[in-house]
Amino acid sequence: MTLDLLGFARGPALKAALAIFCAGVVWRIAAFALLRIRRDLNRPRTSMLKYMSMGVLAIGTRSWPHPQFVKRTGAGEALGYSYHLGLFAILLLFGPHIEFLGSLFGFTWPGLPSGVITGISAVTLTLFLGVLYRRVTSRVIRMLSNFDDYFSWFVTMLVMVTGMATTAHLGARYETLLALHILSVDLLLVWFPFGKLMHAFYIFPSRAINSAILARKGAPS
Amino acid sequence: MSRLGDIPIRIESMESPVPDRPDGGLGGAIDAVLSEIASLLERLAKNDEHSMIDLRSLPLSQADRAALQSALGDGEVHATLQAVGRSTARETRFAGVWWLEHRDPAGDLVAELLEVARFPQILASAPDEIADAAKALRSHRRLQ
Amino acid sequence: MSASGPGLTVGEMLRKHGVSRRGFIKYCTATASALALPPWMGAAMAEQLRNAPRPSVVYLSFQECTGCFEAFTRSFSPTIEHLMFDIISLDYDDTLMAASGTAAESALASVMKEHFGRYVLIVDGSIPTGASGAYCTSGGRSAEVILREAAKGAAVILAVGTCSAFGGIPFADPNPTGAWPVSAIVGDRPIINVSGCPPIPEVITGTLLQYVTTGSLPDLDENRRPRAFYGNSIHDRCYRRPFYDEGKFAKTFDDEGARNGWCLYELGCKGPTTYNACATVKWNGGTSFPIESGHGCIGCSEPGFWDKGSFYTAQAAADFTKSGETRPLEVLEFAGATLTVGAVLGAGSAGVGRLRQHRSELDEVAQNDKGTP
Amino acid sequence: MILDQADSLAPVQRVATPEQPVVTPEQQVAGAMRGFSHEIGAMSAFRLESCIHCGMCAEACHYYIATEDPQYTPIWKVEPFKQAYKREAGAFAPLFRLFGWKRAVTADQLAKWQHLLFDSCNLCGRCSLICPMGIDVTELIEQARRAMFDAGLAPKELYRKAQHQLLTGQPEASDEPYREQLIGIGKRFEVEMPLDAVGVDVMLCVPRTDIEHYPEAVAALARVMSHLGVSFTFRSDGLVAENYGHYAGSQAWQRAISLRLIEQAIACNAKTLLVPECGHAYAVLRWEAADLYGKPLPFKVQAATEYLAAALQAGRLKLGAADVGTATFQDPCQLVRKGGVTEAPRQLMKAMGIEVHEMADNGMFSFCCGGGGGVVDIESAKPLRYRTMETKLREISATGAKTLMTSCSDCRHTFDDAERHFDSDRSASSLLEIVARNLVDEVSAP
Repeated sequence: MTLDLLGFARGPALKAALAIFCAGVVWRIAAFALLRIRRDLNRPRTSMLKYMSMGVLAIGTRSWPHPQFVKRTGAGEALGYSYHLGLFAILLLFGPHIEFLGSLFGFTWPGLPSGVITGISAVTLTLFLGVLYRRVTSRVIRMLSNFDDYFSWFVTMLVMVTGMATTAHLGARYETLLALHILSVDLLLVWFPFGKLMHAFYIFPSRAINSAILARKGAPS
Repeated sequence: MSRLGDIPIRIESMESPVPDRPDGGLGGAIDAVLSEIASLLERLAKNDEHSMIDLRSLPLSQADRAALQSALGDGEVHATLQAVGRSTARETRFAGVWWLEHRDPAGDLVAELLEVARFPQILASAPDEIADAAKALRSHRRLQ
Repeated sequence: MSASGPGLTVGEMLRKHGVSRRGFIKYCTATASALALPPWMGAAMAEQLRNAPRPSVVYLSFQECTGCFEAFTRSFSPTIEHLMFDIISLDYDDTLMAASGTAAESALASVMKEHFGRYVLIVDGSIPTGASGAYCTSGGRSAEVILREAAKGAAVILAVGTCSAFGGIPFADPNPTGAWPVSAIVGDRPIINVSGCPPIPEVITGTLLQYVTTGSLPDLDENRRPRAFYGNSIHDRCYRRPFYDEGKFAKTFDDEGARNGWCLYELGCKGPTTYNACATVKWNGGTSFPIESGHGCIGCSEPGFWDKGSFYTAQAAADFTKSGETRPLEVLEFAGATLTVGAVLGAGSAGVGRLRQHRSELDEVAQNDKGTP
Repeated sequence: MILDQADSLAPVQRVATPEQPVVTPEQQVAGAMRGFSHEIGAMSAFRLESCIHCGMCAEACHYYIATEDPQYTPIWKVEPFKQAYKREAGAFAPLFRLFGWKRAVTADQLAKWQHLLFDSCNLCGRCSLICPMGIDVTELIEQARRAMFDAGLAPKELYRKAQHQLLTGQPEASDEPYREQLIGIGKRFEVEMPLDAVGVDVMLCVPRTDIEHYPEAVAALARVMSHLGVSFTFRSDGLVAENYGHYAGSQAWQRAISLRLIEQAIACNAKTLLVPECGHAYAVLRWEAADLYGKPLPFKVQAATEYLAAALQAGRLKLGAADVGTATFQDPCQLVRKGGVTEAPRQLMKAMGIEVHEMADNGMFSFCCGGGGGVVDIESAKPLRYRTMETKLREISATGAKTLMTSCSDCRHTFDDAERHFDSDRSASSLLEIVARNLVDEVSAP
C-alpha cells in the first residue's frame, strides 16, 4: 500500500487539519464566550426587540463606513472587501472546489467558468499583494501588525499561489501541485483557530452584539 | 430507467474528437499553422532545409481541416505511390508545400503530413535499391 | 521459436520479404504519427532500423492476467507480426511458443546464454515473494528466481503493465502474496516501465521499437516511463479539456452534460494525475479511449492506482474516511466529535479563566444582589 | 478602607487628602495585571479577540487626525490589555506564553500607556463608529483605564480630585461649600432653589464646573424647572453631578460617589434624577450606576436637554425667539454617542427660532471638544489637547455661525479655556441658559 504526497495531503493530513480546525475554533470561542457576562441593570432606552434588530441591522450597515468616514477609510475598506469577495468567489464557485466542499457537505451548486475564476484569481492576488503593501507602508497598520497578521497573510497567499499553479499546471506535475495546494489548505486550517483568521467567525456577531449594546442605550452605531 | 435498452445511445463521430466550435468560426489554430508553414518555407528557400508537420498531432476540427485545405489549395503535381497501401503526395498552390496522405493496404488513413521540401523525400529512389536494380537489370535475360 | 535466421539486419529482413524502402519509410512515418512522435522521426527511424541488427527478445510472464500480452498482440502499428518477424526476434514467450516443458526451458537457457548481455527482457506481471515465492512458479522455480537469473544477461528490461512496473493490483492493500514490481527485485539493470492496465499496445511496441532503433534508453520520467508516451497527463491532452476550462462538467453518467461530452472531472476522472498517451495514441488503432467513450480515466498507469480511492470520486474531493468515498454522514460524525472536543476544552479554558480571575468586593456586591429586582 | 470612611463623612469644605501612594514597577505590573484580569469578561474578551489590526479606528480619532502619530490609534491604546488577555486568559494563553507570541506587560510599557490612555483619549466613542468589526473600542479603553488605576498609574490630578470627591463630596476644596454657593446663586439670580425637599418629582444635581464658572447655568436649571411647575429639589448631600472616580478609573470610588446621588434620590422619593448639562455625569448615572448599585435604580435618570425637549413635545414648554443670531451646536460626546440625545437640543433650538449652521462633523460624528474623559483636568495633556482642538475650532469657524452652543459644561469650559489660550473671541454658550432666557409665560395647563 503506497501513500503518495497527494494521498497524504487529502487523507490523513486533511483529516488532522480539519480536526484541529473544528476543535480549535470551538475551543477558542467557548473559552471566552463562557467567561463572565455582566448583566446590564440600567434601564434600556428602547425595547429589546428594537435594539436586537438594530444589532442585526448593523451587520449590514457596518459593511461600509459612514459617509463621514468614507474619504478616510473608504479605499481601505474597498480593498479589503474586494479581495475577500475574490477569495469567496474562488472558494465557492470554482468547479474543483465545489467538488471538494460537496464531498464534505454532500451537496453541490453551480460554479463559474474556470477561465473567469483564473481572472478573478489574478485580480485577487494583485489586491492581496496590495494589502501587504498597505500593511507595510501604513505607519498605523505596521505598528499594529504582529506575527499573526503576516503569517495569516502568508498562509492565505500560499493557498492562492499553489492553487493557481495547480490550475495552470505550472512548475511541477499536477498531482504534486495539487498535493502542495491541499497541504497549504491543511496548514491554513491548522493555523485558523490560533490567529486572526478567526475573524471570519467573529465579524457578524461582533457587529451585531456591539451595536445592539449601543442601541440599547439609544446610541448610534 | 429499468432496462438496458432504455439508456439513450448516441454515436459520436470518430473523425472529430475535437468538438466543432458552436459558432462555426475558425480557431486561431489555422493562422498558427499557416504562419508556421511560411517560416518553414523561408528556411527552405534560404538553407534548403526541409521539414514536416504531422497534421494528426494538431488539434484540428473538421472545419479547421477543410479551411486549411482550401487555404493551401491545389498545385501542379499529384503523385500516387503504391507501397504497402496507397499514398498520395500533392503539391499545394504554394510551391514547396506538399500534402501527403498515407493509407494502409485496407485503405485506412494512417498518416497525414505537410512536407516543406523541393519534393517529398519518399518519392526519391533509394541508393541501395538502385544498386539492386542495376544488378537485377544486368542479370536480366535479355542482356545475357 | 526463432522466427527468422539469425544475423540478418532489419533492412535485409525487409527486402527478403519484398518490402520496398518507400514502403518502410511510410510504415515508420505512420508509426511515428500514431505514437505522436515528431514527424522527422519516421524517416530517421526507417534509416536506422534498416541497418540495425534484430535483437533477441525474451518475454516472461509472472503474476499477471495476460491482459498486457493480449494488448501487446493487438498493436496496430507496428503490428505484432511485423515486429516479431521483421524487427525483433522473439525468442521466448511461454504464451505464444509452441514448445513446452523441458524444451521450452532449454530454449530459454540457450537464448540467455547465446545473447548474454544483448537480449531485451520483457516482464509482465508482479513478482510474488510471499510463501517463499510459491504463488507463481514455472518449472519448479519461483518467479523471483527466474527473474533474477534472466535479468543478469538482459541489455534492458521492459516492465510491461502496471503490475510489473509498480506492483499493480496484486501489490494493492493488503497484498496477500507479497507482490513486488520488477524494480524492487532487480536493481542493477536498466528498467523501462511501460505502465498501464494494460498499457496501450502501440506504447509497448513503440517503446520496443524506439529502443531497437536507437539502441539506447529513451528519456524517462521519475517513474522510469518513456517521456515520449508518459510525458503529458491525460487531462492536458484531453479533447474535453476546453469544457474543464469553461467549468462545464457532467454530473452523472446520463445527464445533459454527459450527453454533450462535457468534462468528467466531477465523475472522478483521474486524467489530471495520470500520465499516459491514451488521449493522443488512443486505443484499437486510434479509434477511441475511455474518456471518448464517456467514462473517466481510472488512472491505471499510475503507481498505487488501486489504492487511491474510488474511481468515481472527484480528484478534488477530500479523502479521509474509511469508505474511501467521503460520505456526509461520516463527515458529520467527525465534525461532531471534534466540535465536542473543542467545546469541552473551551469550557475548561473558560472555567480555569474564571477561577484565575481577580475578583473585587464590587463583584461580591453584584453577585449578592443578583436576582433582586 | 477609604470606602468605609467615605460614607460616614459629611461633606466638608476642606480635607487633607492622602497622597497618591508611590508604587514600585513590580507593584505597577502586578496591579495592572490584577486590573486586566478583573476586567476580562465574555464581552471584553470578544472585543479584544475581534480586532483584525486594520488601523481604521485611527481615522476616527481626533488625536491621530491632528498629529498623524500612529501611537494615537485607538485600539493601540489598549495594547497592554490585549497583550495581557492573549497571554494570560485567552483560549491558547499557554501557547502564547510558550511561543512568546505575546510578551508580558512591562512597567515601562505601562508608563508610556498612561499617556495614551489618559492624556490622549477623551472616551468620546468616535472610534467605535468606524470599526468594521463593530468593536466598541471606547469600552475597552475605559476598562484599561481601570487597570491603570489598579497599577497606581492614574494621573495625579484625577486621582486627587476623585479622592477628594470621595471623602468630601466635592472634587476640590472651595472657599465656600457648594451648598452655600448654590443658595447664593439663587439669591443673586432671584431663583428659588429648593433644597433637601422630600416627595418631589425631580431631584436635580449640579456640575461643579457650573458652580465654579457658570452660576447662571445653575440658576437657569432651577428657573426652567420652576417655570414648568414641576416639584423638584436639590440635595445637600448629593449635589455634585460629576464623578471623578470614573475619570480616575476606580470603580470602587465611582460606585461610592454614585451611591451618594442614588441614596439621596431614593431619600427624597424622586421619580427622576435630572442630570444637568454634563455629558459624562449623565453617562455614568444613566448607563453604569445601576450595575454598581447592584440592582435597577428605582427612579429614571434623564439629561436636562432630553427632559426639556420632551416637555416641549408635550406642549408643556413654550419658548420665544432667541436673539443669538446664527448658531452652531457642539454635540457632547457622552450625550450623542453614549445616549442618543441628538435630536433633543436641535428641537429646542428650532423652537427658539435659532438658525443652526451645523459643523461638518455633527451629531453622532461630532468631534470631542478635547476636554472629555477628564483630559481637561490633566496638566500634562495640555499641549496635545490644544493641538488636537484645532480641528474642532476650524470646523466651528467654517460654519460662520455667530454663537457656539453646547449642552455640556465641560465642553463649555474647554472652549472658554481655549478662548484664553488661542486668544480668540469665541466663547461657548449654554443651551440651557438660552432656554431659560426665552421662556414664554402663557403655558397651557399641563
